[in-house]
Amino acid sequence: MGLLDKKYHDSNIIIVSLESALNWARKSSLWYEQFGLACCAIEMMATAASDYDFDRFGIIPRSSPRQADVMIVAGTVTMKMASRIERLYEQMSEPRYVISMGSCSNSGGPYWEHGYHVLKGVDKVIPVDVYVPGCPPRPEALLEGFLKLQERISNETIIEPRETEQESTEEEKEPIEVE
Amino acid sequence: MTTEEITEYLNREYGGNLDPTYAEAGDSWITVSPSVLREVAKTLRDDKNLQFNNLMCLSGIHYQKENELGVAYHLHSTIHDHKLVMKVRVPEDNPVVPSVESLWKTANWHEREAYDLVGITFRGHPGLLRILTPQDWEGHPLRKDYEQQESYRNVSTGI
Amino acid sequence: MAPVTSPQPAAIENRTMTINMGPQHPSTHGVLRLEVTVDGEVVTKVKPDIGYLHRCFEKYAESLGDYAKVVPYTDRIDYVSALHQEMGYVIAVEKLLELEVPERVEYMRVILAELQRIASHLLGIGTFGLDLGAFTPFLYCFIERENILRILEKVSGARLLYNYLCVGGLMRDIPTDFTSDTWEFVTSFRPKIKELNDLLTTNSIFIDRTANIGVLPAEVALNYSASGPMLRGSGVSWDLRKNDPYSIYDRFEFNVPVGQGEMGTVGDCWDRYIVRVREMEESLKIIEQALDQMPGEGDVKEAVPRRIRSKEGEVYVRTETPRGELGYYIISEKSGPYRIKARTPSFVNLSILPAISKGALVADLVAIVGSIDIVLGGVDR
Amino acid sequence: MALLIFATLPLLLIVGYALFAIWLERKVSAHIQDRLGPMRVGGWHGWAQTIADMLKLIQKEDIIPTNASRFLFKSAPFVLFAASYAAFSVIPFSSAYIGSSINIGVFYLLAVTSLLTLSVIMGAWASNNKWSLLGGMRTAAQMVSYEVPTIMSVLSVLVVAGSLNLMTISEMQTGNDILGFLPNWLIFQNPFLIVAFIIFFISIVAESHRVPFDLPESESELVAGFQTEYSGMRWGIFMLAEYADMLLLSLLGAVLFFGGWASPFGSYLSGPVWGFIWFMLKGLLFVFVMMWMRWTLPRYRVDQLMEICWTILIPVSFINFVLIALWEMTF
Repeated sequence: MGLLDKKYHDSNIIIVSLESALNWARKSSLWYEQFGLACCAIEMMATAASDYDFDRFGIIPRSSPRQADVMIVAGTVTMKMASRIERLYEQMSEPRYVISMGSCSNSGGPYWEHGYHVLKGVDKVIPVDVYVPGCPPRPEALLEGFLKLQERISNETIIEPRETEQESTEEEKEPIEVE
Repeated sequence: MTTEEITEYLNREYGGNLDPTYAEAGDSWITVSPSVLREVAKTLRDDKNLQFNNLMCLSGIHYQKENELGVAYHLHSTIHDHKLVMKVRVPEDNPVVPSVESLWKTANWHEREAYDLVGITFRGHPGLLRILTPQDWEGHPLRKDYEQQESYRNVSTGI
Repeated sequence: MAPVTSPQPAAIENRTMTINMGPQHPSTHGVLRLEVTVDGEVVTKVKPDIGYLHRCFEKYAESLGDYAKVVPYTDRIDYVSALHQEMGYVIAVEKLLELEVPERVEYMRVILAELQRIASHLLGIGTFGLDLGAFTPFLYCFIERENILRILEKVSGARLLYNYLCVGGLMRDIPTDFTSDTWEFVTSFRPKIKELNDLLTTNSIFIDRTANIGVLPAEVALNYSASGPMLRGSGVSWDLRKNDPYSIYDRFEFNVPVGQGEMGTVGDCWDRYIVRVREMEESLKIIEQALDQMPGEGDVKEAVPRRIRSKEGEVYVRTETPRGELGYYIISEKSGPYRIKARTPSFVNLSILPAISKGALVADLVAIVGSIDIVLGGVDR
Repeated sequence: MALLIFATLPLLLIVGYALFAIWLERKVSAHIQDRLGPMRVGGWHGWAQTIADMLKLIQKEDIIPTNASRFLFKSAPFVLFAASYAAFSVIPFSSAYIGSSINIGVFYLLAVTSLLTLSVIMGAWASNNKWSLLGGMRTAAQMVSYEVPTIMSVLSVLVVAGSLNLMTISEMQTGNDILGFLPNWLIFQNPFLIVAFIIFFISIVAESHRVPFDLPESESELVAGFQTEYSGMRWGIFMLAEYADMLLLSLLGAVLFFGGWASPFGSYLSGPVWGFIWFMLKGLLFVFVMMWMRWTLPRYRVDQLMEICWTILIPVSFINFVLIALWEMTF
């Protein structure tokens, strides 16, 4: 995954400023994947349209998953669609982020009880970075979700965790390997 | 023509013994046995005084108490501007209904949907496959005794 | 590549290619999947695969056990024209329960429905343009749509899924400045239709792309039970608001625009498109008349039953949504709804696609799907 | 060393221009659509937007599909960029700067830009993706066809100018002599060259695949056309090259029809620096018109595109060529 492959041990001033520059670039140009699932997709389109204008934040749609950074899961994910979402996520190139938009993709939303064909939350198939609640969320809410994602990206680091932390993570991994 | 007049007309012209059913509220309907369904449907479509050229809706129904499955046909004629509700009922253990796809093309997807959700088999349908749920889905969801499968392709359907 | 005729046919292998369009594709309007067999770029076979948005509406409707609880779920059937879905449903239940609705409520419903129709057509036209590569008209449509949504939001509190109509009336009283807001919109919207016509309707590239494409003859349309702009585009004057009036549509004067084949053949994509544009003008007429006639006073919750006492019986009620005939088939028992089937226009109209797209190019297929104007929520429910 | 600086100057110019043009395109499209466009990144009107985009693209994962033809897949973007970069070497940026003032400049330029087709097909074929393949097929057909009217209209200019060297062509267009006030630009020298220019402009729009001829990457039909499988910086290079190509063809148009670096006011404001500014302004004007078209018009269908080329543009350009030749012989 490009430059992010390399992790640095020490954090000197060059690496820190490089890190902030890279984070700035990633968070300033979040291209989302142009695909909608259900009602929320209409609100997503409205957010991209003139009144709310995603482009102000440098957010533009790309229709090929290869070139997208963010996947907005906008709407109800059904069992039939779940494997497709998974595949789309796999087709995206790292670093990739997922915004789960609306109650349906957060948790099944209004379809959690009798919805035999509805996946109860997209986080069962792909990891989610930001959840935006609402049914459907207003465009402002989706923008807020993007701002939260930007916040999250600016906290990412290319500095390797200290050795002690590394050990502890390895310890945590062990039981998984045993299973 | 009203349902009553249509029934009368059919009985008079074609010697049937159809009888409209009335409920406490709403529309009345005629019930046809599956063996003559196709004939009746063809008559309804082609008879000069009836000309039901528009199949508005076709729905599968599960009658749990009677252990029966049913199909309701909502017909409409844009030429004479009259409507008719026709029903057919089949036992749950052998739910075979003749297809009307060759008469009204719109029935194609409706019948697939009824097969998918209620589990009625339509004889003579050109490609009776599931339409809304995946092909390897278990059960027919709109049956009253439907039990949701626990997982589909290793993804849990529960919460 | 067109099939090659060569002196030695055996030497050339002519194979078709299957492409999988969707469920994630920019122009399938959601999660429609088309299995397209192409010979070069010529489509030889299309197989729509739907169900990627099957949200079990019918199961919900019968499991909830109460007529009032179903309304929010009807919204989500066809989320672009949510008010029409609600309206069809409440009219069906009112017919079943034999409820009389106050005048003011009827007028309000009609005005809202027509506003929603304009909003929905704007979206349909905009995305149709987008499918053909015209990005700007799409955003112009969205600007106008936002103006409508602002009115609807003031009334109901929601932008997209309103849950505003209820059996016997409306959920909340009408805001005082509703009439003035709507008048303002109506007057400001007329010139915008002209702008849209200049940008898209009379654009020669647009006409080249849509005229004579995806021709749907009237008899085929009827046999497939097509409805709405799809049927009217084929030259059949059939509008449930005129031919089988529900609510109070018989009190208004408006025309039913039909496709006349001005740019090509009757029933092509351009005809379906222009029917939508002209319908927006007719909707404006209805709104104006309704605003003039609407009684100023009255309780909108007058006829709302405190508890719905269900009756035994069944009804099939159809209403004219922006996409065509929406039918609700309700089988009712004493305890509540037993079976509710929604016959959505998108589902039926989409089933025509294989019949009209044979021999088209891949680019035409996109135009045809766009001109049908489906909403996947409506197709899959 | 001096040679190296001389050679890298256009590179810096192209990259700088591409970054600016992408930003401009987003701003232009936004203002056409009643929006604002990038506003946040970098402060003033989102000026740093494309820099952030590029910096992000460098960080992205470089995916090469398993079934792709690895060598072709990897090299396609570079061939594309190399082709447009190499073509810049014969463009006279100002009276004092030209990469290589060869005698067959126009011929060289047209030959090198043909490589663009090759690289697009390479990328499309190597991706092993059906959408890419369809996009590649469309591109090949489109670019080969539209090369004919382009060359015919360029040839018309050459008949009038009498030289293949772009620097010579630019030099002969200085001064304001036509009707006493019009600059000596070729488009004013022969009335039929106006027709030639229209044909040329339509053809270069098609060659740089912009709307209404953007079929190779038509988003609503072919997802992203031949670029569908590309990610990260490889895709970024495609994008840079696309904008570079646009500028290249616009600059060629400026040289052939609008006097290159010649000032519109005769000797007023005409030094080498001013020459460069005039030249870029002329080129950017065409680029702006292309952007304007992109955000206004729908897209043609593939067969209609071919029809326009073979039944309208090519016959007209041939007739026009004959008429220009007659005009030149008569006057």
